[in-house]
Amino acid sequence: MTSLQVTVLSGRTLRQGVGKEAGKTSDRYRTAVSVCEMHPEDIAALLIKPGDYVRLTTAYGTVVLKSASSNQFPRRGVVYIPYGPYANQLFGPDTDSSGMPTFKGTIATVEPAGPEQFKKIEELFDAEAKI
Amino acid sequence: MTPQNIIIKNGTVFDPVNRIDGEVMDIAVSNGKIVERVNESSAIVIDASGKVVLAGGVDIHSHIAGPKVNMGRILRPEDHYRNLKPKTAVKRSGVGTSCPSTFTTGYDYSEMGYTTVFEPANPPLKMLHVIDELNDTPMLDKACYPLFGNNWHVMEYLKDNRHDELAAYVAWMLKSVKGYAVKLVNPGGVENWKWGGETTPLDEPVKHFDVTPRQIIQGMCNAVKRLNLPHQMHIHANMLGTPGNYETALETLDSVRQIAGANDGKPVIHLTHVQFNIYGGTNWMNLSSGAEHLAKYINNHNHASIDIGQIVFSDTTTMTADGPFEFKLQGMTGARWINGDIEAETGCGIVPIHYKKSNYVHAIMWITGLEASLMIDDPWKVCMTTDHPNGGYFTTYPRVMAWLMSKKARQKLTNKVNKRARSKTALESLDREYTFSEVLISTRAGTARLLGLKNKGHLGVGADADIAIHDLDFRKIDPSTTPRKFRKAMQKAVYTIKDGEIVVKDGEVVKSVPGRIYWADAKVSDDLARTVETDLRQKFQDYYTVQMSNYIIAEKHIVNSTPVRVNAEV
Amino acid sequence: MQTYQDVVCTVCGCLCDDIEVDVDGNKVMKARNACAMGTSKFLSYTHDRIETPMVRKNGSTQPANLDEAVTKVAEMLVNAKYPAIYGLALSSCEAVKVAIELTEEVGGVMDNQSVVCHGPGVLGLHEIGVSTCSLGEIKHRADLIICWGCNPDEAHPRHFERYSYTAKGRWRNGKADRKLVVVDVRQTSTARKADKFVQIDQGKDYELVNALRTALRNEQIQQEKVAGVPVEDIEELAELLRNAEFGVILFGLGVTQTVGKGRNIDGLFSLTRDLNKYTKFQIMPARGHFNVNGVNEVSAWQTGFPYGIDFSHGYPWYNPGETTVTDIVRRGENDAMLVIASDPIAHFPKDLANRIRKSPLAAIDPVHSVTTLVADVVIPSAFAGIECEGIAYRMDGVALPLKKVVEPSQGVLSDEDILKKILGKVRELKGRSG
Amino acid sequence: MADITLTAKANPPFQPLDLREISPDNFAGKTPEQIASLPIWIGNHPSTLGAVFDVKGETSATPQDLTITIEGGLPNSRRIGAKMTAGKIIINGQTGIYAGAEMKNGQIIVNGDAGEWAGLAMKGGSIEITGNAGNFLGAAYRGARSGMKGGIIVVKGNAGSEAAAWMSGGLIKISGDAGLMPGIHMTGGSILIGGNCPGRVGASMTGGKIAVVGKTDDLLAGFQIEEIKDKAKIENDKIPGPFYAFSGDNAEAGTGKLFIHKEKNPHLAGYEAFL
Repeated sequence: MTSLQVTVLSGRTLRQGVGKEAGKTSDRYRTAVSVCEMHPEDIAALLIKPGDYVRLTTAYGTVVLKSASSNQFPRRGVVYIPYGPYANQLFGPDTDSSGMPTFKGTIATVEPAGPEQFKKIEELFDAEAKI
Repeated sequence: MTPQNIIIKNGTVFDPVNRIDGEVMDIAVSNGKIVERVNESSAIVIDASGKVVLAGGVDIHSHIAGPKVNMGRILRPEDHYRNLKPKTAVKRSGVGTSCPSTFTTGYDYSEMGYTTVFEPANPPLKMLHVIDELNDTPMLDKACYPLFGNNWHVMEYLKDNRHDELAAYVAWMLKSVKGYAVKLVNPGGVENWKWGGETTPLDEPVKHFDVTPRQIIQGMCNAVKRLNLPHQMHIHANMLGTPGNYETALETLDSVRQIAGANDGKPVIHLTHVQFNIYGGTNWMNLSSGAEHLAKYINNHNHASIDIGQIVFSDTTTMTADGPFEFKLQGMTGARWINGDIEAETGCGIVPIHYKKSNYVHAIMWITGLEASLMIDDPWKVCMTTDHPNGGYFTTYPRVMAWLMSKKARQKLTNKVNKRARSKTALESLDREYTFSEVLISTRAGTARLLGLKNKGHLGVGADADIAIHDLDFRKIDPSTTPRKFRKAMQKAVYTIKDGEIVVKDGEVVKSVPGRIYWADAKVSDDLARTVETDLRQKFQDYYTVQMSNYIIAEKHIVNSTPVRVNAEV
Repeated sequence: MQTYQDVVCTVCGCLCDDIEVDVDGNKVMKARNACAMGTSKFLSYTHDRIETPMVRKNGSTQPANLDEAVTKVAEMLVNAKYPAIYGLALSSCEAVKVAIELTEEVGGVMDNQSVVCHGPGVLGLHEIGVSTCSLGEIKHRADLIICWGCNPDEAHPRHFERYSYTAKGRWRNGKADRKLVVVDVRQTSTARKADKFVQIDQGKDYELVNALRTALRNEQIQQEKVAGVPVEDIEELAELLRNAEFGVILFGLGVTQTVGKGRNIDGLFSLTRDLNKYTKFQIMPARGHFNVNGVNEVSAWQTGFPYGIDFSHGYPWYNPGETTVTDIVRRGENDAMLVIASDPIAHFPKDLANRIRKSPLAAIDPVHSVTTLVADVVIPSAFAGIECEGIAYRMDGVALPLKKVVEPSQGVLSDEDILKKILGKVRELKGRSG
Repeated sequence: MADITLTAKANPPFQPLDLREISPDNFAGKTPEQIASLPIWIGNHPSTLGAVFDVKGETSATPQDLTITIEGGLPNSRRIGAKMTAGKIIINGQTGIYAGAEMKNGQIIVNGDAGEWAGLAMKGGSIEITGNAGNFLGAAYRGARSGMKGGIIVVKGNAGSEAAAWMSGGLIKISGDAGLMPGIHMTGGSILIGGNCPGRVGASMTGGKIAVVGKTDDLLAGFQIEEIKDKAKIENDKIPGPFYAFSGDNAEAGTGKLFIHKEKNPHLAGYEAFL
């Protein structure tokens, strides 16, 4: 299967900001934070169309997101996910003893995925399962 | 709670205001005030025999709260690590040393017998922050001095010769941000620094504003006088921390001499932490003390008072609204540096410093402060401060008091300081030793008088029952010959009584009280007030990034808000 | 219909205080002057609210009364040997004060969202200090604005208009008199507005800062490119900085969350300090949560330390990396957590979120969040700045009074009042009076 | 000579264990019972050493003759051997944060991994870590501009990020790899990195020496090449090269020295044009 190695950044977006204020259980919030912005050529290289689902996998976890084409990346190989529970499936707990986890700059592989693999927020966290 | 009645029996009372100088007598307290007598059967009786009974300490100038102090706290975790203070049944936890946390500040002052501390430099735009920190500084009565020396409205009113409006604006400001007195810091120089410029001598116009520092000083001094504010203009002079700056200091004082006029000898200017402002010499290599020049001036004039800003050899933190000075200081020392400029108003700088005995400049600074204290004859004009934390922590006051009272204590340290500095000092030839009453004048009676606090700084009937009792028996302890014992006795009060309540016992806080916050409410004519408000509405839109209504601090944000109302002559 | 003037918006660190809010029948109808995020908050604050306190019983959370929930939280904190109290960046300073007192009382660790946003700026400040100013200084004087790893166009939509690039100041008439430079990995919408966009390799901020500082000293750089930027461009940028009359760097999470963390800011603060030898330069974090600065400020004045404060020995102790909640959770050292106005389960890396759930977890929040979804105790609270008053600190440290424009639902208290109840219960459980 | 052995009990607490009392200075002249009753903190809970350890052996009157052996790893420990001035501590197992912090003299051997801030603001003595060391090895307290001043730290495994921050004297030898930014802000002293380093070596250094025998990323722009040397001299050791010798960090007007192994770092060959 086609896959790429990319660097994952997470960050704030206006849609995430607006969605957050509209409510964390809102569809608006979920769609705002479950997107993976990519360079158009990276999307093409995966043989998918913008809006198709992709799976990202890092040393720390994996998550399925909706791809989106972005013209914000002058170079290929960097993808962007808004802050939130989806992005955080991919990041490690280490802080370099600074308190701050590395929310920007984790290496991931990205590959096409089917829409059925996409999870809703509540499916990422099993509310009933008290560990 | 029901107020306590207290009788302090057989204490040795020192009360310079009421000319009591070591008389054994009783002091009675009721309803938070000192009274003639109370019914002994229903009163708490404190046996003060062999101890001194004093008015609580009144600090005229100590940086204890506000945005700059808090930046200092955030800058210096390593400083806090030296003095971590656990919570007790009464006290909240905190940290001490040069930038103590608010609760600790209150406790440490109170345990040292101080009951009133005024925070001397606050950006009006951030006064809500200052007030909220003071709300969290227990045990003490407090007040703030908002900064005016680089304020755009001030400079514009002055340029347009609108002196009435200026006075009314000052009144509006104090009332709006709950300030008590007017503070000027490096007038004009900080505005210049906002373009990267330098501190200026008195007659160089401020960039873009076409007024000079001298005009600002004179204009503000006049405004303060016409408003009848309880404290005179409080000024940190231009050229601070510069060799040869004593000339600017004297010029500053002299520039307002005429304003005093027939003002019943009441001072119109308070030159603060003079130690930093009265250097001789032309560069750092030949720096010298200019204390004798200042002393001569102060001894010959009655319109000015000063506080010292004594340095104490230690690792401390300098912090001031004088941004350009701190920039220079970091350039010289390479230490960490914080700068914080405030729109349309003022600036701020912070640099940690370690005053070392072996350092020529630091030794000269130490000598300069003590020389000034000893060469000025009238203790009512001299307030003992360390400009906490600029010269040293307020907890070192007893050490400074000991230097003032003991030639032996001074000599012991003089023997250890930089030899070249020692060779240039007159300090060793000064035999004066403060009497205990003189120390009390410069730490409470005089400071209270200069601050216009009629009910503080003394133990007369009607005074606030803010009282310190120290374990100091002059039959056993001679401060001149046994300064260490004196210092120890002054470090921790046996009792501190705040507003008639015992808050410290045996040097430990036993009860936490909030204290009050004073601010000046000067009544100006309605017409003038309206004119100024109209002006300000426009100026707020143009100059500030906050709305005028959000700039004004509602009294509900203040714990024990205590306005001091005065009638202005405008 | 009532209109409230000069209302402070409680979304981002800009704390715009010129919002006009129309209220009709205890409902916000309109919020004029607000940006998209602000409008969304003022108009949607009723959405997604937590209706009632919830307590986990037999595996699932069930509605409970407030006293029961408060008691549960108090018990959880009192029984813990190393509890953490986290959040408050979306609350008032009054609530922060009670939270500090509560943490001190239970000997826990108090941390706030700066640990995952601008905490590294504090670490840089410890090392170097910082030259900064209030926002109005930028508005009046700045002729050069550098956005380094921040995207005000999306994260602080009114920053440019009110305080910086397009604002009309005393000596700068909007953007005609200013240059905007954006340093970023992505060509963000802010970058598209810039006069100059410096695109750097991800994770190489420190390298670029170091090169700029070297160029500023006129030292030779013996490399062709640094951080993906040609050295000639770096030297040109250094000249641009040096020749500004008044420059300001606004930095964001693009630098604080990238490898190097606090050291990136150490570098940026050093650069700003160095630039002041040549001209006037300032730097300021573009803070996200509306009162994250307030939590730091109140914490600093009450304890000496701005975040990550450990009261376990009775006195405040601080060392990010040791006492920060992320690291404590990573090492598995905490045994209870109370979250106030925050959503760490959504905003911490997955592994930390899972570890938080291993010990008792309580959440106080006006609205449902991922954290309230998995918490053992949930207490609904009122929105600071809409349903209750309080003080908040703008990104430049200006304190502003938050307004109450509508009444909260029956029985819903402010964070401050809920925390006071918990503190009271804790003291009761510890057999002491307040 | 005397030996005291502390054996960690089964199922130790997982909350932070403040063990700053464990040092020969505090143990000297005390019986095992007295040692067992020395105060510790388990999180916010005051306790005693005896609650966590079985204490056996005998002590000497003075710390210099005393060896304390700790059996069992306590990754959540804090400050073992802090401020010690004499004697020896052997830790057989993992140790937590601040091992040997502010140590003045004596010896600590960790047969295992050490957590962050080992040898924090150390003034003298020696620490040997046979496993890996965490971040901030031999570094400074937050805000303090003085890290390790003297003594020696030897790490057989890898070290974390920001080793030797604000170091002004002494020696750190890391046999394995170092994390980012070794020697940041250092003003003196020496660091030898036997393995690789991901980068930012000597950031903002103004003095001192760092040698990297393995690979590293591009150097910071503030370093300029001075020469190619056959050997790098680190304290008394001559490390065989050849090394590119750099000086910097010029961003900080520094005069520190970097020695980067020439053959392991061919990507630095471009610097030769500046010789």
